[in-house]
Amino acid sequence: MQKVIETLLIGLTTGSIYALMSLALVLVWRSTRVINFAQAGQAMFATYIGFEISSRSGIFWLGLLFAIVGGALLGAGVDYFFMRVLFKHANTGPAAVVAPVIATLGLLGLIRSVVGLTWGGEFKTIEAPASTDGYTIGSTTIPFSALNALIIITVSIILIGLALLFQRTNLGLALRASAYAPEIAKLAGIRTAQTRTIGWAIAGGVGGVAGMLVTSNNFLSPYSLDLLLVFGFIAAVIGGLESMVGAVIGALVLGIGLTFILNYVGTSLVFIGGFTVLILVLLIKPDGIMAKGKGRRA
Amino acid sequence: MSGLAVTRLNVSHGAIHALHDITFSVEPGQLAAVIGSNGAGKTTLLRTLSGLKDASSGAAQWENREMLGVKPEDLVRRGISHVSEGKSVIPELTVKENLVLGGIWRGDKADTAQAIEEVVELFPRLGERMSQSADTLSGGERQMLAIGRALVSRPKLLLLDEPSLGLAPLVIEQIFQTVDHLRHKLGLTVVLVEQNAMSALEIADIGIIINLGHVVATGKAKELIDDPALRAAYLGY
Amino acid sequence: NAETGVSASEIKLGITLPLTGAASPGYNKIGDAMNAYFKYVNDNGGVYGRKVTLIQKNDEYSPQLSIAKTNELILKDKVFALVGPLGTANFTAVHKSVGIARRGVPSLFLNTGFSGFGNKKDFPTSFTILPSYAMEAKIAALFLKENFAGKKLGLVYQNDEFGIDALSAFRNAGVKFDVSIPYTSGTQSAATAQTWVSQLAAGGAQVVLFFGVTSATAPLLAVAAGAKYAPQWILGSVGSDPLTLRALGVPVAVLNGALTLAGNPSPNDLNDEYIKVFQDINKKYNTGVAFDDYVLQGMNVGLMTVQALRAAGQNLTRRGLVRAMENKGSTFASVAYSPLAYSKTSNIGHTGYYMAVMDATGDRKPYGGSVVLYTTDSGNGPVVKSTFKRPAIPAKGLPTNS
Amino acid sequence: MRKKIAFFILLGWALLIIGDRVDELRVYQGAQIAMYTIALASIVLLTGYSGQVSLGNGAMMAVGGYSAALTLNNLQTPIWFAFLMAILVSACFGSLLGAAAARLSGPYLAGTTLALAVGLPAIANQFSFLGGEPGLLFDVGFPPERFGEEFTQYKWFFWIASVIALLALFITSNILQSRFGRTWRAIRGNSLAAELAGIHSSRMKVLAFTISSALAGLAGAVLAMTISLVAPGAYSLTLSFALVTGAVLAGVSSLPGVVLGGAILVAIPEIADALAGRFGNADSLNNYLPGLITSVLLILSVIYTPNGPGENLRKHLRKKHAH
Amino acid sequence: MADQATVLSVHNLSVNFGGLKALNSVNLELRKGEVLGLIGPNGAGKTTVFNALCGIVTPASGTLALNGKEVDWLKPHQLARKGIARTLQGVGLFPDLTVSDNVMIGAHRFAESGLIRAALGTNTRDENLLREKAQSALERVYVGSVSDRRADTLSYPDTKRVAIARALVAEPDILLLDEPAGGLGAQDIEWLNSLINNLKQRTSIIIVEHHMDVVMSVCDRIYVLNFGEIIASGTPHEVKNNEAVIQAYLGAHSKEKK
Ligand SMILES: Nc1ncnc2c1ncn2[C@@H]1O[C@H](COP(=O)(O)OP(=O)(O)OP(=O)(O)O)[C@@H](O)[C@H]1O
Ligand SMILES: Nc1ncnc2c1ncn2[C@@H]1O[C@H](COP(=O)(O)OP(=O)(O)OP(=O)(O)O)[C@@H](O)[C@H]1O
Ligand SMILES: [Mg+2]
Ligand SMILES: [Mg+2]
Repeated sequence: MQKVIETLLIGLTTGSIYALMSLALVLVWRSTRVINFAQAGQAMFATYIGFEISSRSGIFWLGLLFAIVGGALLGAGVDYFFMRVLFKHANTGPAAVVAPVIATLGLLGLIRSVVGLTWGGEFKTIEAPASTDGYTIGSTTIPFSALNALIIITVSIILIGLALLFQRTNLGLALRASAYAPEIAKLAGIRTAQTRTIGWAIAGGVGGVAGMLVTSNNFLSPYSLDLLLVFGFIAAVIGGLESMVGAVIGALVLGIGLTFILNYVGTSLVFIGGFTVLILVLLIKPDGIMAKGKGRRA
Repeated sequence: MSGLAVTRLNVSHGAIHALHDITFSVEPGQLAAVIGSNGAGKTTLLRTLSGLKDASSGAAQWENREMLGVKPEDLVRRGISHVSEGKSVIPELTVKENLVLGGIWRGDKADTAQAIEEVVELFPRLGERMSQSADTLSGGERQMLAIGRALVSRPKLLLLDEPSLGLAPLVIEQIFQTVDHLRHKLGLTVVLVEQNAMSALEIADIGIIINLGHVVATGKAKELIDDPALRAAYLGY
Repeated sequence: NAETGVSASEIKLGITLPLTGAASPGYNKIGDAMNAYFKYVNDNGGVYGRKVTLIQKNDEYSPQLSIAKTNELILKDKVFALVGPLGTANFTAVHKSVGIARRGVPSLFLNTGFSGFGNKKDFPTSFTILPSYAMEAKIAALFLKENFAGKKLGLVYQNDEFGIDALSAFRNAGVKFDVSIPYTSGTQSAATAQTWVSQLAAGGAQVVLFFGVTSATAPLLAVAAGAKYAPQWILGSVGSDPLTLRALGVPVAVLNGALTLAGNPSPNDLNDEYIKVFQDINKKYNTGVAFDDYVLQGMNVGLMTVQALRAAGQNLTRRGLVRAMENKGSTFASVAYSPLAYSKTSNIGHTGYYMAVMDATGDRKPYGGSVVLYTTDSGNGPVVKSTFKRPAIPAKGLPTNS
Repeated sequence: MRKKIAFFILLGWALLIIGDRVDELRVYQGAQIAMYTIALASIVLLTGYSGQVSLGNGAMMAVGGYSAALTLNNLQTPIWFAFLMAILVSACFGSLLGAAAARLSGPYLAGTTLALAVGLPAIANQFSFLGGEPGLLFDVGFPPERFGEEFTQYKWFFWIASVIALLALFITSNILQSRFGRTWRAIRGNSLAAELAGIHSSRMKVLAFTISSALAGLAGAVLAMTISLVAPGAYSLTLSFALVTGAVLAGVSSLPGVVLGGAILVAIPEIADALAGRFGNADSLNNYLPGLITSVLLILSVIYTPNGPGENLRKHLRKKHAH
Repeated sequence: MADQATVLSVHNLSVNFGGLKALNSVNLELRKGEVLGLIGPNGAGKTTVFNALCGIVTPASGTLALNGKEVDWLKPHQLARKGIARTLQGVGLFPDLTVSDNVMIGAHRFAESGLIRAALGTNTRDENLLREKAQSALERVYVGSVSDRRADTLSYPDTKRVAIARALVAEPDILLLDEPAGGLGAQDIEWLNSLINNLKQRTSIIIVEHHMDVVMSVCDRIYVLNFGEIIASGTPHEVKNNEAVIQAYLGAHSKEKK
C-alpha cells in the first residue's frame, strides 16, 4: 500500500511537469494550429536565462521571472520573425501540413546550437527554490517534498489562469478565432497577427516555467528538455490538443501511468509503456479524452 | 462625396486579370447591388474593398479616406464589415462566440450584448442555437450567423457577398427585408453582391452590372430592371 | 614513406566521439585533452620529428554516424590510425562496416569496457584500454563478499552490455541481490530516480551498487538524499567522477563515504607524478578546462599513443604499429595502476581496479588508505590481489621509448 | 510502360558506371542515398499521397532491420530472403498500426507515431535475442569472388542497395500512378466525398500504411546492411526526423524528388562540416556549427521551397508560360 | 404513376443530435424514373435525410428498403455498389486532382485489376477504361475540354458540373443531389434543368434545393420538411399552394411570382 501511495505521489509531480509542457504545446496549437517542437528549445533557452540570473543573484524567483519574460519574448520573436514568414510562403500544397512541423524541428536544432555555442554542452544545475527533502510522516520519509508541492501548486495556478483567459476573456476568444479562421477573424476586426504572437508569448512563458521547475529538480543541458517535449506532446495528444484541461489530465494520466510502470515493471518498458497508454486512450477516443463529439461532415 | 468611391480599380489573381478599371460610387445610406454571372469578379471586388486582396492599381475611398492598402482589421474600425462568400462562420466556436467575435474590437461588452440581442431578434433560430457549436448548423443557419456576426460589429458600410446562397425563399425574403430595414434604420451603406438579380435590384438604389471584370452598366436600380437589353443579356429573364 | 596518413612531417590520427548530443557531456572533453597532449609533444619535437595531429569527428553517439564519420576519416582524411573511439555499439558497427581489420587500420585504446572487444581473433588490429565491465564486476563481487557479507544488497544497472556484462559476472561470482533494478540508457529524470529509491528502500537494501553513467548516478544520489535514504553506495568506475557528480547537483554530503571502483588515481592527487605533469599540460594547452577524470583519460590515451607510435619506429606503418602494440604495449607507461595485458595473443589493456572512497570534499582516496589493486580477466579467471608496480612517467611526460 | 522500364534499366546502367568511377567514400554514400531513397518513398506514399503524417518511420525501419537481421542470423538464409522477410514483417506490423492510425487525424497520428519512434527501439533492450544496446550484427558477406579483387565491400553494398531502390521506386511509382495513388490523394483532399464515391477510406488508409511500412522496413534492412548492424541507436528519433526533413526538402508529394532528398540527407552533414571548417578551429564552434548550419538550411528550405524544389521550378515555368 | 416500382423507401426515419430531434418519423418513397423534390426551411433536416441514407449519420430508428427489399442502413462506401450516387451541398471535389482523375474516382467500381497488377504496371487496360468513362461523363456535362486541369482552378459553375459528372460516371440508379443550383447563374440553371430532365429516363433522382424555379420545373413530386417532419407532399402545384408550406417556407411573396 505504501508503495502504491509513493508511486502515486511521484507520478503526480512528474505529471504536473509534463502538464506545463503539454499546456505550452496546446497553447500554441490553439492559437496557431502548429505543433511546436521548438517549444523544448524555447523552454531550454529561457531556462538558461533563468539559470544565469538565479545563479548570479542567488534568487530562484528572480531567475524564474526572467525565464518567464525571456521565454515569452522568445516565443513572440519566434512567431514574429519566423512563423509569419513561414505562413506567408508555405501555405499551400501537401507540405502545408508538415512544413510547420519541420520548421519547428529546424528551429529546435537552431536554438540548441545557439545554446551550445553560448553555454557549452556541460550540465548546469539550478538551486531548488524549496527543500527537496521528502516530508517525514511518523518514521517514514515519503517521496514528496516541498519542491513537489510547489510544482503542483504552480501548475494549478497557471492552469486556472489560462483557462480563465481562454474561456472567459475576449483575448481568449480572439486567440481561438485567429487560429481557426484567420480571415474571418480579420473581418471581425481582430488583429490576428498580433493576437497569435501573444499566444506564442504566453506559451513561451509557460515553457520557461516548465524548464525552470524541471531543472530545479534535475540538470540543464542543450538536450535535457527533449524527453519532456516528447512526453508533453504525448500528454497533449492524450488530452486532446484542443483542451487545456485535457492537456493537464493527459499529463497526469501519463505521469502516473509511467511511474507505475517504472515502479512495478521496469525502466526499459517506460517508452513502450508511454506508447501503450497513448494507443489505449486514442483507440477509445481518437481525438483525446476531452474530445467533443465529431462535428457534422456534410 | 463621403460615401464609397471606387475609381479605375484593377485587380489580378496572378496571371488572371479579374477586374478592369472598375469605377462606381455609392452615396452614404444607399444600397448598391452588384450583379453579374459566375466568375464576373464580384467576390474579387468585395475582397479588395475589405482589404483581403491587394489591388494592382486604382483607388477606393470610404468617407473620403483611402481604403486600398489598409488591413481588413483596420477597415473594420472604420465601419466596414464584410460577410464573405460561403457562410463565413468559425465552425469550432459556438454560435454565441461567433457573434461576440464581431464586437471584440470595440471593447464594449454591454453594447456587444445589446447588438447580439438585436441579431437574435432578427434571426430567432440563432437564439435557439446559442451554445451549440457552429459546425452543427445547417447551411442556411450558418449564413444567418455570418450576417449576424457582421452586424454585431455595428458597421456603417456593409459588404454582403451572395447572402441568399443556400437560403430558403422565405429567409431570403427576410434577409433582403432586413438589409433594407437596417439601411433605413441605421443609415447603413450597403454593397450587395447577388446572382439573385431581381430581388437585389428590387431593394437597391443603384445597380452595378459586371461582366468578365468590366462594369457594363450602372444606374438607378429601377432603370436597370426596366432596360430590356440588360434584362436579356445579364439579368437572365 | 608511403603509408597512409604518414608524411615526413606529420602523422594523422582520427577519433569519433559524441561532441554534442545527450551522451556528450564529459566525453566531449576527451578529444580536446588528447589534442592538448599532442600539441605539447609537437612543441617538443613531435614523434621522430613528425607532428601528431588528431581529427575529431562528432558522431553524436549514433552508430550510423560513427560509420559515416569513420569512413570520412579513413577514406577522405586518410588518417593513419584511430585512437580512443567511443561507444560499444558504435565501434562494433564501425569495425564491421568500415572493415577496420580487413583494411588493417589500427584502432588503439577503445574507450569502452565491453569485454567482447577483447577477442583478438575478431579484432586483430584493435586494442582496448579500459578494464572490462566484467572485470569490474568480478572485483566488486569479491569486495562485497569480503566486506559486506550478510548485508542486504541492491543493484541498479544500465540495461545494456555495460550492466549485463556486470550482471552475469556477479551471478558467476555467486553474489545475489535482494533488489535489482535495470534501467534504459539515456538521461534519467528525477522521477525515475525516485522510483529506484523507493524500490531500494522498500527492499531494505543496505549496500547499493550502481553500474551506470554519471547522468544517472546524479539523480539517484540526489533523490536518495532527499528521501533520507542512506545505504552504503558503491559506484562503478564509469558513473563516479566526483566533479561531474557535484556539478550535477549531488550534495557533497552524500558523496562522503561512498565507495567507487577506480583504475586511475584521483585527478586532484598532486602527489601523483602523472597527474602533476598532465595538470601542467592541461593548464597550458587546454586552458580553462577543469581537470577531471575525462581530461585525465584523454591525456593518458595521448601519452600511450605517442609511446605506441615511437615503438613502431621511424619507418611508420600500420602493421608496424600493430606489431609494436603486441610486442611492447605491455611496457608502456600509463596513469592507471593495473598492468597492461597487450601481447601477441591479447589486445586487452588494463586489467584491474582498486576500491576508493569519496571524502567530504568530494575527492576520492584509496579505500583503507593505500591502493589495494585487484586484477582479473573477463572470463572465469580468479581475482587476485596484485603487486604490480606502475612504470614511472617519462621525464616531463615526453616518451623516449623506441 | 515500356518507356518506364527502359528508363529504369538505363538508370541502373548509369549507376553501375558511376559506381565504378568514384572513390570508395562516394560509393558508400551512394548506398546511403539508395537507402534514404526507399525510406523517403515510403513517406511520400504515406504523407504526400494518403495525407497521413507519420513521425515514426524510424521505428518502421527498425522493424524491417531487425526482422532481416534475425532471419539472416538465425536461419542462415540467402540475403534476398532476409530482405523479403523485412518487407513482410514490417508490412504486417504496418497494417496493425495502420488499423489504429486510420482512426486518427493529423496531429494525433503524428503524436502516436512519434511515441512509437521513441518507444519501439527501446524494446531491443527488453529481449536478449534482440541484442540489447549493442545490437545484432548484420552481415551480408563479401561480394562474390567472380567480381574480382578490386570489387570492394562498399561497392557490393552499393549494388545491392541500388538494385533494391530501383525496384522499390519502380513499384512505388506504378502504385502511385494507378487508381490506388489516385484514391489516396482523393481521400486526402476530401475523405467524405471519396467515401461517397465508393471508396472504403479506412481500408485504403490501412493499405497505405501497410505499403509504406513495407518500404520503410526494406529501407531499414538496407540501412542495417550498410552499417552491418541493427541496434536501437541506429533507428533513433533523429533518424525519423531526418527522414521527414528529407521528404519535405524533396517535396512530400513528388516521388522523383526522393532521390534528391536522399542526396541532401547524405550531403548536409558533409556540407555543414566543410562550412564549419572554414570558420576556424574554436572548439565549441566546431561542435555546434554543423548543427546550426543544418538547422538554418532546413528552415530556409521549408520557408522558401515548402513543397520541394520541383514545385518552385514548376511554378516558375508556369509563370513564364503565362506571359 | 402508381404502377411505377418503388426503388427506395424510408420508413419512420428519426435522427437525433443530442437533444435535438433533427428528423422525426419521416416516410419517403422514391419511384422509378421520377424526380423527387425535398424542400423546407434551413435546418429542416433535408441534408440530414441524405446523410442518413448515406450512412453519415446513424438513425435513431427507421428502416430502409431498396427495390422493395428491406436492407440495413448503408455505409458511405457501399452506396456506389448499390447504385446510389450523391453530390454534396458544398462541392466536394478533390482539389489537387485533375478533373479527369476526380471523375475517375467515381468510376472505380469498374476497375478489375488489384494491387499486384498496379504495382507491376500491367493495369493499363483498366486505367484506359476508367479514363474513357470519365471523359464521356465529362462531355455529358459539357466540360470535356478541362479534363486535364486541376480541380481547384475551375470556375464555380464548372466545379458543380464536374461534381455531377463524378456522380454520373458510376452509372447510378438513384441520384441524390444536394442543392445543385446553389450559386449558379441563370444560364447554368437552365442547363441544369435540362440535364435533370434528360437523366430521369434511366435514373431516379432526389433533389434538395432552395431554388424554387428549379424545383418546380423538374420535380414530379415534392416533400416538404419542417422541423424534421414532413408537413406536406404532392405535385409542385399542390405544394406551391399549400398554406402551411407558404407559411413555413415559401413566403407570401412567392405567390405573386409566376
Ligand atoms: N484565388 C484565385 N486564384 C485565381 N483566380 C481566381 C481566384 N479567385 C477568383 N479567381 C478568378 O477571378 C475571376 C473572378 O472571380 P470572382 O470569384 O470574383 O467571381 P464572382 O463574380 O464572385 O463569381 P461567383 O458568382 O461564382 O461567386 C474568375 O475568373 C475566377 O476564376
Ligand atoms: N452533426 C450534427 N450535430 C448536431 N446538430 C446537427 C448535426 N447535423 C445537423 N444538425 C442540426 O440538424 C438540423 C437539420 O440540419 P440539416 O443540415 O439537415 O438542414 P437542411 O434542411 O439541410 O438545411 P439547409 O437547407 O440550410 O442546408 C439543423 O438544425 C442542424 O443544426
Ligand atoms: Mg463570388
Ligand atoms: Mg442542407
